[in-house]
This record gives sequence, C-alpha cells and structure tokens, in this order.
Amino acid sequence: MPARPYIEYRDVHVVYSNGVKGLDGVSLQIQRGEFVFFVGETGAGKSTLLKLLSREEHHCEGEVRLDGQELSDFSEYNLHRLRRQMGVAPQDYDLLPNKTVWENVAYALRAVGRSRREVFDRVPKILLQVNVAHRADAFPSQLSGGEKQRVVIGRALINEPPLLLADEPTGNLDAAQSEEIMRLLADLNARGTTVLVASHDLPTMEKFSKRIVCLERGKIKEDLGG
Amino acid sequence: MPARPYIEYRDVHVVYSNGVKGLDGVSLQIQRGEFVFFVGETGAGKSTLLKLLSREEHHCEGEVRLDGQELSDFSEYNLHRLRRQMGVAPQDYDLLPNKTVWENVAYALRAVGRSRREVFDRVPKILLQVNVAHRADAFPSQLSGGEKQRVVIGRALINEPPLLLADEPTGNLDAAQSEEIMRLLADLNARGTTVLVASHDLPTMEKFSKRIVCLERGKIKEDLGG
Amino acid sequence: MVDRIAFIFVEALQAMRRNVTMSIAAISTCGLALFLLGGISLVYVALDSWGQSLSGKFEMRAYLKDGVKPPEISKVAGEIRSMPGVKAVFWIPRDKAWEREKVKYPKEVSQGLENPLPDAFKIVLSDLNQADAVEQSVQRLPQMDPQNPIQYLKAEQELVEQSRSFLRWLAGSLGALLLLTAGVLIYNAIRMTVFSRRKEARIMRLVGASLFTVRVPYMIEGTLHGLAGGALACFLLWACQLSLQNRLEAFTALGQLPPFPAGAAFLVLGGIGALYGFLASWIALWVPMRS
Amino acid sequence: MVDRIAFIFVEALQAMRRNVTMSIAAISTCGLALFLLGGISLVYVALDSWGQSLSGKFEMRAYLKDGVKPPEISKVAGEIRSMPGVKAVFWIPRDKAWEREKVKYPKEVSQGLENPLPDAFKIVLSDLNQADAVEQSVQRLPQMDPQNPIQYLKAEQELVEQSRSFLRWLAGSLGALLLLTAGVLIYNAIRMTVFSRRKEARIMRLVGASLFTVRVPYMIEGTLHGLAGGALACFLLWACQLSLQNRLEAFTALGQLPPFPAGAAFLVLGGIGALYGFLASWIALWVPMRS
Ligand SMILES: Nc1ncnc2c1ncn2[C@@H]1O[C@H](COP(=O)(O)OP(=O)(O)OP(=O)(O)O)[C@@H](O)[C@H]1O
Ligand SMILES: Nc1ncnc2c1ncn2[C@@H]1O[C@H](COP(=O)(O)OP(=O)(O)OP(=O)(O)O)[C@@H](O)[C@H]1O
Ligand SMILES: [Mg+2]
Ligand SMILES: [Mg+2]
Repeated sequence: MPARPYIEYRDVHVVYSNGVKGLDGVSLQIQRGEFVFFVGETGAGKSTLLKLLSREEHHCEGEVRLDGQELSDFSEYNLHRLRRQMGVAPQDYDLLPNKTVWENVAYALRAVGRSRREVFDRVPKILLQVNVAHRADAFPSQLSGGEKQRVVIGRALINEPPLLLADEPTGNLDAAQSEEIMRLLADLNARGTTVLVASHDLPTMEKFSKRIVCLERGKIKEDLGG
Repeated sequence: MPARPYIEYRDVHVVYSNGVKGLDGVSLQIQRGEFVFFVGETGAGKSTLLKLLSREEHHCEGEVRLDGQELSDFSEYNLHRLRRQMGVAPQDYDLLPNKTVWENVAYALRAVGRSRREVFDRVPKILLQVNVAHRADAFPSQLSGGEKQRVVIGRALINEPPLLLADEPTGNLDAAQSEEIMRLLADLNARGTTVLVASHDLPTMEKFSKRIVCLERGKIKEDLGG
Repeated sequence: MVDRIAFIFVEALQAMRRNVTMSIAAISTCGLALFLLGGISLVYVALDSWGQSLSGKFEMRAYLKDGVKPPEISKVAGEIRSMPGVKAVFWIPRDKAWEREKVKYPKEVSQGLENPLPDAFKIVLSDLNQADAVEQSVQRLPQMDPQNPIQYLKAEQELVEQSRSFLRWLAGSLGALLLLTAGVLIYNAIRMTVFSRRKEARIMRLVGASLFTVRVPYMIEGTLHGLAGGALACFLLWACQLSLQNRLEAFTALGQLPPFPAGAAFLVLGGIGALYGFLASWIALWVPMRS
Repeated sequence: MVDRIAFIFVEALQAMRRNVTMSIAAISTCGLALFLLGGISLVYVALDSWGQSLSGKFEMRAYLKDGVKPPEISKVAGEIRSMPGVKAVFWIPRDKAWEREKVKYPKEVSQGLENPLPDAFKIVLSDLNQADAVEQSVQRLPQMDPQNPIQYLKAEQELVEQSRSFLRWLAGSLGALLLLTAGVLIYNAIRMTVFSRRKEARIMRLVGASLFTVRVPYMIEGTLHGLAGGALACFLLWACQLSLQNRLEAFTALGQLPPFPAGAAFLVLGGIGALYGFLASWIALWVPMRS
C-alpha cells in the first residue's frame, strides 16, 4: 500500500441537525484507480459518505482527505476547485429544470471554463454514450426516470474527472441498461479514474467483482476487496 | 372473463408536446383485484401508462376506462373524485417539501376529508408499516433516497384505495426491503386491492409470479399472465 | 365542518411559517404599496382641509347705498350670511373705513376732507367656487349701491382656487393610480409566492385534494399577507405623521396637521390589503397553474 | 475571455427567457416603483417652477420723497433692479396713480382734490425669501420717503411662500421615501426570483461552477430587470404626462407643464433601476443562499 491513499476517511462522524447520525465513526482508505461499491440498507449512510467528498455535507468529527488535502480546508468560496476534481451523479438526479438535456450537460463543461467549441465537440458524444442523444432537446420534466438518470451520469462524465461519485446510478434502469452504465464506469476505471458507486444492485455488482464496502447504521460492517 | 373489465385501455396513443410518442397504440384489460407488473426499457412508456390512470397525462387517441368510466370525462375541477379512488406512488417520489414525513402522510388523509382523529390513528401505523416511523419529523430534504420512497408508498396506502399505482417503488431499496415492500403490496392485493407496479426489479418480480406486461417503445410486446 | 375549516386555516398558516423568505417579501411589498396609498390619501385630506382654510381668507367688499339705516343693514347682513358659500359678513361703517384710510395715506390725502366713503360689508367666503354667484346675488340687493361695484381679488382668488383644485385633482389621480399600482405590486408579490409553490399544488391534487382544498389556503395566505401589509403600512404612516408634525411646526402659516386616524387607517388599509391579497391570490391561482 | 463573457450573458438572458412569470413580475414591480419615483420627481419639478411663477406675481410698493426728478428716479430704479430677489421695477408717476385712484373711488373722494399721492415704485419680486431684505435696502435709499413705509401683502406672501416651500418639502421627502421604497420593492421582487431558483444555484455549484459563474448571471438578470423596469416607468410617465397636459388646459391660471424630458427620464430611471437591480440581486444572493 502506498504511503498516501487517494481518499482517506479517518474516524468520521456526521450528525445531522436533528440529531440523526449520518455516519458514526467511519475509517476507510481508497487508493487512486480503485473501483468501490458502497452497499447497505436505506439510511445506512452511503449517500452521506459520498456527499462528504463533494462537500455537500460536512463532517463534524474526524478527517476526510482527498489527495492528501483535508476537505474542511475548502471554503464556500473555493469549493469549485474541489468539485472540478470530480464528477458527481447525485441520487435524486439533480438537473437544472430550465435547461434542456443538451444544455445541462453543456453547462457542466462551460462552468469549468471550457470553450463553446469543446461543448459542440464533447456533448453529442457523451449523450450518445449514455444513450439519450435522441432526447437532447427535452427538458428534465419531459424525461422518464431512467433517462434523467443517464443524463446525470453523462454530466458527471463530461469533464473526464479523475474521481467519479455515482449515487445509485442504476436505480431506475433495467438490468441490461444497468450493466451498460456499469461497463461505462468500469471502462473509465480501467483508464485510471477512481470510481465510487453507492448501489443496491447486487446482481450487477457481483458481475464486476470489485471492492465492496458494506455500511450499516453509519458504520462499516464489511470491506470486501474485489 | 367478466363483461366489464376494471381498467381498460383501448388503442391508446399518447404524443407529447415535442412529438415524442409516449404510447403508440396500447390495448389492455385489467380485472378488479389483479396484480400487474409493467416492465420495459427506460422510455418504453410504463410511467405514461400509469399516469394516464391518474390523469397526470392525457391520451390523445383511444379510450382509457376505469370502472367503466372514460377518464377524459373528469375535468380539472372534479379530478379529485377520480384520484380518491386510487393511491399513487410516483416515480420521482413527489413529497411536499415544506411538510414533514408525518405531515405529508397526514395531508393525504386530510385532503380526502378524514378527521384529525383518524390522522392520529392511522398515520403512526402506516409509518411503522413502511418502516420510516423513526424519521416522522424529518423534512423530505433530510431523508435518504430509500426513505423518501417508502414515505411515498405509505402515503399511497394510507387511504386504503381500491386501486394502487406504484411507479418504480423499489428503485432505491435493497433486495430485502424491496421484497418487504412488495409483500406489503401483495398483502393489499390479497385483500382485494388492484395493484399496478412499474418496475425493473426482475428478481423480485419473479418471486411473486404475477401478471407481467412488457412494453417496448410505447407498444405492448408481451403479456404474461401470472 | 369545524374540523375542515381548522384544517384549511392550519394549512394556510403553516405555509406562511414555512416559507418565511417569500412571506416577508410579500408582506413588505404589500405594506409599502399600501403605505404609499395611505400616504397619498392623507396628503389629499390635508391638502383639502388646508385649501379650505385658505379660501376662508378670501373676502369681498360690497358697498351700500347712502343712507341705509343700521337696522336695515343688519337685516341685509343676515340675508347675505345665509347665502351658500358665505362664511361671515362684517359691517364696516364708513367712519371706521375712513379712519383706516387716513392711517394708510397719512400725508395729504385725508387732510381736512369730509369722509367720502360709503358703508360697506366685508364678506368672507367659505367656498371660492361660489364667489361669482355670491357677487351677483349681493349686487342685486336693493340696498346695495349699483354704481359702486363689489370688489374682490378676482385674479388672486382664481389662482388660489385653481391651484387648490389642481392639487386636489393631482393627489386624487395619484391616489387612483396608486390604488392600481398597489394592486399590481401586491398581485406580483403574491403571484410569486404562489408560483414558487406550483409543484406543491400539483402534489396536493395528486393525493386527492379538491381544487377548493388546494386553493383556499393560498387565498387565506394571500389575504393574510395583505392584512399584515396593511398593518405595516399603518405603522409606517404613523411614523411619518409624527416626523411630519415636527417638521410642520416650522410652517406657522399652514396650521396644524389633523391627528393621525390610527383606527380608521388600519381598518381601511387592512381592508384594502386583505381585499387585494384575496383577489391577487385568486387571480394568481388561475394564471400560472394552467402553465 | 470574450467566450466567457458571452457564456455569462447568455446564461443571464436564458434564465430571463425561461422564467417568464417571474421576470414579468420582477420587471413590472421595478417599473411601477420607478414610475412612482419618477412621478414624484416630475411633480417636484412642476411644483417648483409653478411656485416660481407664483412668486413673480408678488410685488411691493415703495414711495419716493417729494420732488425727486425723473433722471434720479431712473437711477434709483436701476439700483433697486440690481438687488437680489428683485425681478422688475416700475415707476408709477403720481399723476397716473391719482387717475387710478379716481377710477377706484369714483364718487366724492377725488372730487376737486389736488393730487395728494407721491411718486412710487412697483417692485416685482423674483424670490419671496428675499422680500424682507429688499424692503430694508429700498427703505434705506436716500431718495425714499422714510415717513411713507413700503407696502406689501406680507401675510399673503408668507402664506404662499410657506405653502410653496412646504409642498416642495413634501414632494422632496416623498421622493426620498419613494427612493427607499422603490429599493425595497425591487429588492423583494428580485429576491423572490433568486430565491425561487436557489436549488439551481446549488446544482450549478455541484458541477464545478465558481461562485462568480453562478452569481454574475443573476446579477446581470437583476440589472436587466431594473433597466427594463426603468424603461417601463418611462413609458408610463410619458402616458401620464400626456393625460395630465390635457387636463391642465382647464386650469388656465396655472400655466403649462414643462415638456416631458423623455431622454433624461430614461437615463435617470433606467440608471436607478439598473443600480437597484444590481444591488438587489447582489444582496439577495447573499441572504437566501446561506439558508
Ligand atoms: N439533510 C439531512 N438532515 C437530516 N438527516 C439526514 C439528512 N440527510 C440524510 N439524513 C439521514 O441520515 C441517514 C443516512 O442517510 P443517507 O442518505 O446517507 O442514507 P443512504 O445510505 O444513502 O440511504 P439510501 O440507500 O436510502 O439512499 C438517514 O437516516 C437519513 O434520514
Ligand atoms: N412530459 C413529457 N414531455 C415530453 N416527453 C415525455 C414527457 N414525459 C415522458 N416523455 C417521453 O415519453 C417516453 C416514455 O416515458 P415514460 O416516462 O413513460 O417512460 P418509462 O417507461 O416510465 O421509463 P423509465 O423506466 O425510465 O421510467 C420517454 O421517451 C420520455 O422521454
Ligand atoms: Mg442514498
Ligand atoms: Mg418511468
């Protein structure tokens, strides 16, 4: 094991405003280039674990380090520096409601400073890749659940980030499409991207035989190397 | 087969504003007390089929009848008469964002004219049944994906409707919990409720061996009696 | 029934409490709109009473024939006093007038002269619009001297009268405009609160709420926003009146402000606010929900 | 760089276009607030120029010593004319004054009398505030008759002057109040538009947009709302001016309205609107995003 892990949780506690324990002492190390599944019952803390990395949630105790840097060091002001190192596909597929599919994906490119040219170059490709090219001009409210989910994944991939956080990326997809998406993630992983996926989709996970971290009530129950 | 089916689709077409075909000539009969799974790829039209029954979407051709009554006969004004005959659990778990879990479920009771007494009587029971009683005071934004999903199902059950429409009710639940929810639905079904479920969850469906209607691009591909 | 009403009201109050930002914005917008409306109404009232006090300062002078005796004079004075638009009539005996004249031109004018002035009435008008009518009626009285026409500061009076009626008209039409403006402002604010929660209305409908059950809480909420805005406007007006009163003391010629009608102001502004809020939410419910 | 700026602007314009309801509400609220503000400013200007024309109507009369010769008289008239607050000076020769007096009291007053009146100046004031100073300076001139004091309608003048300055003060403070009120109204409207899209700002941040990239489009949008509101206000004012002009023709004594300063109004109202919109969105971005 190298000296410095890419991602490190050290005795992390998260307590939500109403006293609910999101995480209750999690310690975990993830190396660059790993592919990790997080599993566990609803409310076990999978989303919380991922949200800590994108700093949508804050830990109140312990340390969360990405590439050696403690995440509490990122202020609201320079948060985008952190988030440009990762692609995020949230569980409740948050798309910009007043932008079309195309614009939603393009925004993620433009927001990080890419040019219009790059947008015209990259967006159609990624839409094809996640299989929603035919719905490019639809607004999110006009999409089916699975289509939204694929757009969110496309948006997370568009910047080819070194780290990918996908929260329940296949909840609304059938087995065939789940596998397709998972294969996409595995491909990215093979090219060096670190991929963290929260999922309930056991059959698909079994096919890929990657590392599986099992959470229960905010604690790590099992950590099965792939 | 009895003379009049409970639910009847007759050559139904749905074309969305941008020319997308939601349903492309669906004919289907469902008897009172049936339990039907709708399966199919994303964008196949499962949600559209269910939304037609709750009249969240309108068909432009053909007939949709519930208990013999054509649904286009319900105007915006008396839509609640239709909706009080069914419980709806939408795919994108629409909860009232400014109400707690308890209030969300209570609202569904109050909205159909039940008294405060009934609310205090029924709500705790249903929350226990769908296993979110411990989060009763949380707002939807404070719930995990699976918790939201279970609240939506609880809300759909609370009025003990004769018809239940559940759109992807287990997308964010693990296998054990999916089965639990499905068993709840099957129990209701056994007591006479007609249950229609759109789902991708093949393993669970197989366990229950009910009727499965398979959609593809807005058309019925297969109809396997349970 | 009571249970239903309680449910609807609780819904409305909860929505207000849980949407603090929007509620504050809506209430303060209603409040300011009504404050402007109330302000212009008070200005109108003040201008009116001030104008009335102004016209009281205007008077005309009518000259009697030679040799009309005092009892006759007081009879005529009584007649004039009873004319519409006349506030007061004073008899100015020729001797007194001559004395004043002497003071006015102390040099040679009055030196050794016999009093050449006629007896006269000073007629104070209460309504400048009636000036011409009063003039004609008085002139027609048999006791008056037809050769010696009535004098009054016609041009000045006209100026003051027209200024006053113009200011009143200005305040009045500004008021009407503000009534409209306040309506639109309140409508905008309430439409925004309704619009920002249009998704919620959809969900409520989905679980079986009737249009009535969904909409009435919005309308109660809008009405309460308007009412609260009215109260806010009332408070602001009262504060303004206080500071205005201090300021007015410097203008000795203008007299005092009438006292602030707190109760009436609250009733009127609260009423208008509530009405507007009600109508605004009612209209707002029809417009965006169809989109 | 150009590409970045284009991106930010396109974002702002798209947001306006895709949120029609909110944009309409924000723009019309800004427009009405600025309309009221512009209206009160125009009223202020009109009142001021009207007041100025009023004071020109007030005059005093100063009496010369006996026997001052015409060349001397015109010299003195020139001196008086150069005093501050004096608009015009007319010499009223004693003969002319006597003739008028004869017409005024045609009966016995002037019968067979020798002209007892002195030579006089009619002094028209341009600034009523200077009346006392003018009076004293004129009285102190050696050519004036110290026994025959200057006459002017002091009480009336004071009334008019105080009314005028009060109205000006009223319009001025109403204007200041409206400046504040318009600010709050615009802030509310823009805060509501920002608030209703707070979720979007969160998503934008999530995909890596900097605070700058998220906020500047909102601020451009707010500024444009304010600017559009200014244009709307301008149009409303112009319409009002037109209808006011028609109405004013009935008030012959009041003179004409100054022409509507369309260009200046647009610059000022648009400028204030844009500034307010900018500030409002800037503040609004700080407040709700923390909640
Ligand atoms: N913002 C919040 N405020 C309060 N409690 C929260 C909040 N977010 C999550 N929780 C609670 O924290 C616990 C962990 O939530 P989390 O979203 O991490 O679960 P999860 O493992 O992702 O579940 P799921 O599989 O349902 O998505 C849950 O009990 C949830 O209710
Ligand atoms: N409001 C809408 N406007 C336009 N197109 C729509 C709208 N709603 C759905 N569609 C399109 O209609 C098709 C069918 O949608 P539907 O939601 O029924 O699919 P689904 O079978 O439920 O898929 P999923 O499994 O992803 O939920 C999709 O291509 C979708 O993009
Ligand atoms: Mg989760
Ligand atoms: Mg669906």
